[in-house]
Amino acid sequence: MASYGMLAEFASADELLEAARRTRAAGYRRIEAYSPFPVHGLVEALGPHRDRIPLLTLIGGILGGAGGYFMQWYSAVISFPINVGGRPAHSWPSFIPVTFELAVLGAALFAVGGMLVLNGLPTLYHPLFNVEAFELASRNRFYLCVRCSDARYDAVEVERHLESLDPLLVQEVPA
Amino acid sequence: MAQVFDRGLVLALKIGTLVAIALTATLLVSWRWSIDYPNAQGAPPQQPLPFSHQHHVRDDGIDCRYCHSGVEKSAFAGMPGSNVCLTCHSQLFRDSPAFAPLHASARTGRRLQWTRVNDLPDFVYFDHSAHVSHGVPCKECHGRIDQMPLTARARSLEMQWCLSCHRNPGGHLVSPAAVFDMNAQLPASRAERRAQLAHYDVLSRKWLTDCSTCHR
Amino acid sequence: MAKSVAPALEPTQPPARQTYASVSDRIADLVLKRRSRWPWFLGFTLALLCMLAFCVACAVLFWKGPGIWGVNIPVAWGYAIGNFVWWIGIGHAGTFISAILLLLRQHWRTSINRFAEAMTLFAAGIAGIFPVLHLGRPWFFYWLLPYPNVMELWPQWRSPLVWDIFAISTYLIVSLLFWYIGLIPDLATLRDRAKTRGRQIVYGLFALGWRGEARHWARHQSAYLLIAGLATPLVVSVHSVVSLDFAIGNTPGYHSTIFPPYFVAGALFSGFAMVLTLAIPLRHFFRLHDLITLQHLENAAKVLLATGWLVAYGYLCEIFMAYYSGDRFEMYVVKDRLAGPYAPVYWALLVCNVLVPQVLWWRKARRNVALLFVLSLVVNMGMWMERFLIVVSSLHRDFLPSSWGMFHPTGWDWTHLIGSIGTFALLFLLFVRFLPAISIYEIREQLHEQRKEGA
Amino acid sequence: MHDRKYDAGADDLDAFAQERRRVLKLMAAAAAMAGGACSGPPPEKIVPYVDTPEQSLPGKPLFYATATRLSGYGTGVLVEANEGRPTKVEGNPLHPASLGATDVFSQAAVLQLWDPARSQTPLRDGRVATWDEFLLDTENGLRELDASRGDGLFVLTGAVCSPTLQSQLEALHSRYPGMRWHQYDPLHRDNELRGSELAFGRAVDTRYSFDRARVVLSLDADVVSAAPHSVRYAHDLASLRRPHADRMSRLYALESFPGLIGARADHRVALPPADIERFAFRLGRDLGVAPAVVGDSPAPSFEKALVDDLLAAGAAALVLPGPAMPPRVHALVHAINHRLGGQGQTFEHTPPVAFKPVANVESIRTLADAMRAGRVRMLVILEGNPVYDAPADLEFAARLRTVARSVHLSAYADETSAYCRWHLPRVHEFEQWSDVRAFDGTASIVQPIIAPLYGGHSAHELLNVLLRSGAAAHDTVRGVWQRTFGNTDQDERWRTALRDGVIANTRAAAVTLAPELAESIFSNPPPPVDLAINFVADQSVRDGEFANNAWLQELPRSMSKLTWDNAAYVSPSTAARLKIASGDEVELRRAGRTVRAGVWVLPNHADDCVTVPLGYGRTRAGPVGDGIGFDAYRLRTLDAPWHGSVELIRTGAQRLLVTTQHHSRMEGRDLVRTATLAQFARNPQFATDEEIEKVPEHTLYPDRPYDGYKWGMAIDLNACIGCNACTIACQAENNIPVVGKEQVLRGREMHWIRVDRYFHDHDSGVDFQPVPCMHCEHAPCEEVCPVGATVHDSQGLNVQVYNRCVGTRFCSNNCPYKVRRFNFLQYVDRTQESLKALRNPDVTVRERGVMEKCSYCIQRIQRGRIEAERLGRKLRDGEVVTACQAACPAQAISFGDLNDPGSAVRAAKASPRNYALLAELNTRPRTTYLARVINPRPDDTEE
Repeated sequence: MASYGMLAEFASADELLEAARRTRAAGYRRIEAYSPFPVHGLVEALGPHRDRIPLLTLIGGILGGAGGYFMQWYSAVISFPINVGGRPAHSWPSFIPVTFELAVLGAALFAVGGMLVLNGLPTLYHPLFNVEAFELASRNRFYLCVRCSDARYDAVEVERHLESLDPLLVQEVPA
Repeated sequence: MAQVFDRGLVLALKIGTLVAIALTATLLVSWRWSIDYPNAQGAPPQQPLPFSHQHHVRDDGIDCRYCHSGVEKSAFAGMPGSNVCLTCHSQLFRDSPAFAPLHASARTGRRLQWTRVNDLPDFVYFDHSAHVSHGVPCKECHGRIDQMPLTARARSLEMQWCLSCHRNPGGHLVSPAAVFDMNAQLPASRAERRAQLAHYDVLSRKWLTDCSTCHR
Repeated sequence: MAKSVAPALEPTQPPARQTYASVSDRIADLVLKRRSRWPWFLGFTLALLCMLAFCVACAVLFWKGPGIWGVNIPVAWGYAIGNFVWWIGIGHAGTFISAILLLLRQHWRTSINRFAEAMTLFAAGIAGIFPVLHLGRPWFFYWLLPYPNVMELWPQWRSPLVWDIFAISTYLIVSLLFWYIGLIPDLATLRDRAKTRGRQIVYGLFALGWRGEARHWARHQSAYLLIAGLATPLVVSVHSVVSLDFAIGNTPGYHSTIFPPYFVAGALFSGFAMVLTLAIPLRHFFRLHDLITLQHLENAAKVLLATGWLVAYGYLCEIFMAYYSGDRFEMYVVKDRLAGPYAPVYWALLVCNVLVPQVLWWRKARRNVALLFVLSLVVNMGMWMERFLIVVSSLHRDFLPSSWGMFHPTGWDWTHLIGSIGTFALLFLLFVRFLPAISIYEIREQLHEQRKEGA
Repeated sequence: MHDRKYDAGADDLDAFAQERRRVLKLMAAAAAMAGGACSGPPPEKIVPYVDTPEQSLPGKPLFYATATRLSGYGTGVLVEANEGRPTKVEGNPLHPASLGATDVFSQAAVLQLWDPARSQTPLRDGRVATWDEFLLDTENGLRELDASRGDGLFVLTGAVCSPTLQSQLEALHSRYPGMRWHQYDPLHRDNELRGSELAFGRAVDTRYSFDRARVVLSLDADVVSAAPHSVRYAHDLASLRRPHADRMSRLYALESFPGLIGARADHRVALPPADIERFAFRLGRDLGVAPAVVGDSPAPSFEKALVDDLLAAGAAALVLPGPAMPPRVHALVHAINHRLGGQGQTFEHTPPVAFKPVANVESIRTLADAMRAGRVRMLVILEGNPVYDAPADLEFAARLRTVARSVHLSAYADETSAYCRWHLPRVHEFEQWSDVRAFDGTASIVQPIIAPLYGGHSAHELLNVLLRSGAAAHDTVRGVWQRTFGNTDQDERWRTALRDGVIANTRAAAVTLAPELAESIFSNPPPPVDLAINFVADQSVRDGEFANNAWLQELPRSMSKLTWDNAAYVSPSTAARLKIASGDEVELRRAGRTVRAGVWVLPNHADDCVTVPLGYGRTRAGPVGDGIGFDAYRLRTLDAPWHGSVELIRTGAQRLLVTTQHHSRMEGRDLVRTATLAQFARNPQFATDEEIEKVPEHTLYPDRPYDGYKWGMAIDLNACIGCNACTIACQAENNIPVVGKEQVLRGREMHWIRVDRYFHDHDSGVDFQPVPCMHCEHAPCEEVCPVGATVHDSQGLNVQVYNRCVGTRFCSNNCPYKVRRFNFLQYVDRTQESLKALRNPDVTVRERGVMEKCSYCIQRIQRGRIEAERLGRKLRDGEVVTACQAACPAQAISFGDLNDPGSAVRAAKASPRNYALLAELNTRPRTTYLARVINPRPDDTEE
């Protein structure tokens, strides 16, 4: 297909939010919104969104903790049990700190890793960057993009709809 | 603004990353390899004269203890003095050029300088007598020395190798008579292993993995 | 503690005349447009020299051994461990500000969390060097890590030093992640505003192609929040573990249950002191008075005052517990601190950490920038003396009087201390030169909310 | 790469080449470094013998019986040789002066042997020469002497206790009747000799049997320290110090300088020398062997108690006169001892063991006069270093320079060598054939363990040269004993002598005598002295002959714990009076001579008295011994060999004196626990009764079982005399490096077993406490090591795995006993070949950055264990002996298997006196202590 989608530029977060709601109301499903800072409620406006990061974090934490404790238990009890100061091989109280730290580490790595993967980052090349104005998306402008992969996508229709949201400009994004 | 990264650049970056990773990996491996033991496993080092265990042990059937006389009594198995070699070689192969260093040493009293094949770090205290008296056959550490025209290191001599036996010695012990026998059969069954352990009274082998057993 | 800073919201927000564009440009241009002036170059040169001295000292150390220091038997730990604890302590305020204050919705943190986090990273990084330097055979430091090896040996998990390794590396990694994902949107801003190709590529690479898509933001925010949640117990655990290096030991003066909380409080105390030490010149030289306002400094000062009292409580507890326990060794340690050969250090640290901060009861003092700066230095010094005292004075006279001794620092001890400070300064100077010292997107967000409240 | 570099070097015309050359250089360097960093261990060589020697078994040490010398007298030792290298000295159980133990000097002998600074070539007028040149030159000398029948031939020796040397001297004398033989040893026994002449009209030696003495008084006689008989006497003394209601002896001591015997005494008074002499007079009066003397007692209560005890003990009482006491005191003491009736029981007289003993000071003076008069044609110095240690007013150096033909045989090219025409390197005891008699006359053959390392010759060989006999030393010695052995089974007896290290029935026979004192000797009692000077042998370097021995230099002196130095010792009150403090430099003046010394204020020292140890301030001792301390000999004149008066002036300067123990009080901590015999009888549990509730009964973790061997140690604080033999024996056994004065100053000495010394707060008592690793079952050090470099083995040993240690030093912090030692720098000398040969092959040599500590001599445990397993049996008690235990003269240390019901250590730990140090920490130490019991007169402790 020829293009990535139709992009509309707004001056404020509220306008973007409003535009998003109306676009979705207009029946478009594949909508993307871009803002220089997290805008409250924007995601919901774009459609149902499930946040998987917390679950991933929990999994990471459990893996890290369990793995950590197992490592200590295995090395101190199974692999090479040594009499250290008369303490038993399995001195569990001493194993707690490392277990905790590894749990935290696992959770943190999963949280960040999950965030990047789910966001598909890094994506150094992206069609949107071909749009001259889009550099303001990281400054003070707000963008709404209807993807042409949307079932109801029709360049003319979409453009008219977007114009109706009185944006600063509307422009087609080449693929 | 224009694309900072066009598709080509992105591709280049990806490839570059992979290459970098591969490079570091190879570097690490080669470094690890370079700090390994001087005499590689299986490669006979340069010796003053081409002594063949194969010939002396297999062909002539000379007992290990004839030359390595300390092996049952001392930590150090002992290396034969030139006079020991000369008990035979004052007659045999007198004029073979290979024996020149031997006769020279006997004449001048200058000692032969053999390169140690099984070289342990100085902080490891291996005791031959302890192992021999507990039924560890020569071949368990020195391999089939009777099949080596030139002597080479048969085992890694790394700590994990020592531990593998010290942790469960049963499978590595033979009857006292068979210690110096290159064809000695190692105990196969569980029962045999226990029998050997019992015979050498190493049923409690806690101390076998004590640090102090090898390090002082 | 949150209470003590909560009421001070209003004046810490950026003035209304600011716009998304203006804040973005101002902060970004500090990095992109603004040419460095002589103070920066001066500071950079000095820091560089110190860093070089540090490297030389390390080279000599590796070549000759820890004997170049004043350490001995019984005082087998000296400056190296003192510096380690001190730096780790400093490395706490950053995460505290970013994480805990974030969870507590302390919005004033936004203008100081970024460089506070950077400070944390650098401090923790430098702290991490010292335990390695301090080894007799530093080239074997990796034996403290669990990895399969031909010796079939593992770390000895009962040793607090092993806990340290894990605590500190975890802390470093988590702080780095936290700092970095906070940076991503701002890196994108820099990428988009950079004029030269080189900068576009460098910033672009680290921005990972961030576009500010709504769902990305959502995940970004929840990850950010979660890590903040994780970092909170972590930051507490790290200095607790560090304190266990001592508390686990049976040495009188080490062996004390108060140590974990006492160390954490001390960490925040010194951390906030360092925040002030950095914030004040920062806002002065970069003219950020409207972003880092007096109110920010005052809040930090209040935290300083509060944590100062916690530390003071720790001091008191030590003395009381010694007498309460009736343990003659513990009691002797206290006596030795009060009147022994290291008593001057003890009294000096009491003045620095307990007496002097009391001026912060007065609002005028809290809002007097010059005074705050001096005070922060004094506290930093005091905290270093505390670490020194804990390490050395407990060791130098323990159970058997026959083996009592003294510690006398050598030139190399000092070089390592000053050198590490220089290295820290160097990293920080580079940071403010090449990265946004204030979180741009959070300021934008704040403006936005402010507008809504305005409306 | 290097070649390429040099190719490039060929064309250094244009800048390019220069540049290229530089780059290549860098590359070459980089490559070299990379190589250095990456190459593994170098290939090791095995070098077999050409002719495998008899009974040598590489990997197994051999022990040879021989003897070491001290002031000419012998002590039997067994020398451990590994592959022919002497590495360790043990006492010879069959030898009466050793009984299996040794003193510090025997232990240090191996370092002396391997000392690279030993003289390695003859010197003629200080220039390198050869032995043959010497023979030639001497031959000329001898021809002249033949003409004069020996007039002008002078020989200087120390005390001659070698039958072979004796016979050679006799032979020389019969060949050259004009030959004059002089003896000088700076630590001479002139007073003893003169004393016996005063009492008996003849020279006799007196032997003591402390194991039979119930009451002993020492008049400044530190018989257990640094003398040829010390080891034996320490052993005998200890045997009667075990706490037994009726069999424990009581010890009285009068001393100026706090010595070892004073530290063990039940009653001790510190007096300046003159007062001790005066006290002796009063004692003589009290016991009715001397006329009444005016003046009151310097120590009344002490005197009363003492006299009562002596009289009560009668024949079981013994009075010891110190070597520094004037002859008349020795005579008086003979009278007292005979009056008490102990002859044959507590003491006996024998003809002198030494050959023709003479008064040394007189002897060296006449030699000096002869030199001044130019009567000396040839002077042969077989022993000693007179230029350094002869009485200062003899100006010996100046005299010696005038001698045409002087020969000095010595191990080091020392001060005297510098003034002699010929210096000849002397072989070490372990390199020569000789023989020597012990203090009680027992003779031993000295056999070489190793061929001379640096060439060199023995006194016997030198005398053979003068005798123009071609005989080798071995034949000479053998020949001498041939006569004694007679022709029957001659070889057998010789072999037995070599194997046993003693020659049967050569002990000097006792003679019964009765003293007769002339009244006159008691006239003019010693005049009071404002400030007395007291010359003593240094505990480590003695008269200076061990000055270049680093082990001994670094060995802390028992009382002051000073190392690497001597000092002018004064008592605290005297220091206050003179306004001086430790570390101040003072100028000592007497008889127009001055010496600058550092002051050390020492509790328990006598007031109004300065003690100056001899043996320091050497200028040609060698790299180790040169230029440290001050030379007290400069103040030692003919008229004052031991005591005199001295002036002391502060210079205002400071001297750096380093000690290994900075704090001398116990601070009320019950580290050394002491009771009187009476208290002990009342409460045998005194050592532990209040500690019991301190030991936590309950622990979170279950105790670990130790079946099999369970090693433990018990140290009897009642027996320990603080002589340091254990410390240095351990140093020799375990390859412990010396660190030098500067490092000791920083608190980095490496001794694995240290002897803590505590002065009492209220009385003048002293406690010694040897502290090795406690091998705690709940070892605090192990719990904190991050790499498991210090862990327990199944025998319950706390092992230190050097090759695993990364050097966090956490273990040392957590060790309540501070017995761990750290290699802060590269202390072990990796370059000096001869020192490598010295090291024990069974003990890892530690590199820098590694923690180390006492291992209970694990190498000995493992050797014994492997041996026992080879024989298919368990180790028996006493088969494993630690180095410290073996060396201890007082047998204070017992070591063994705690699971062996019959083991000595278990018996020791069963004693009610047994207690653990810092037990309240629940470390469960395997090393425990037996509390001290002293035996003062009941009436003065019970009030």
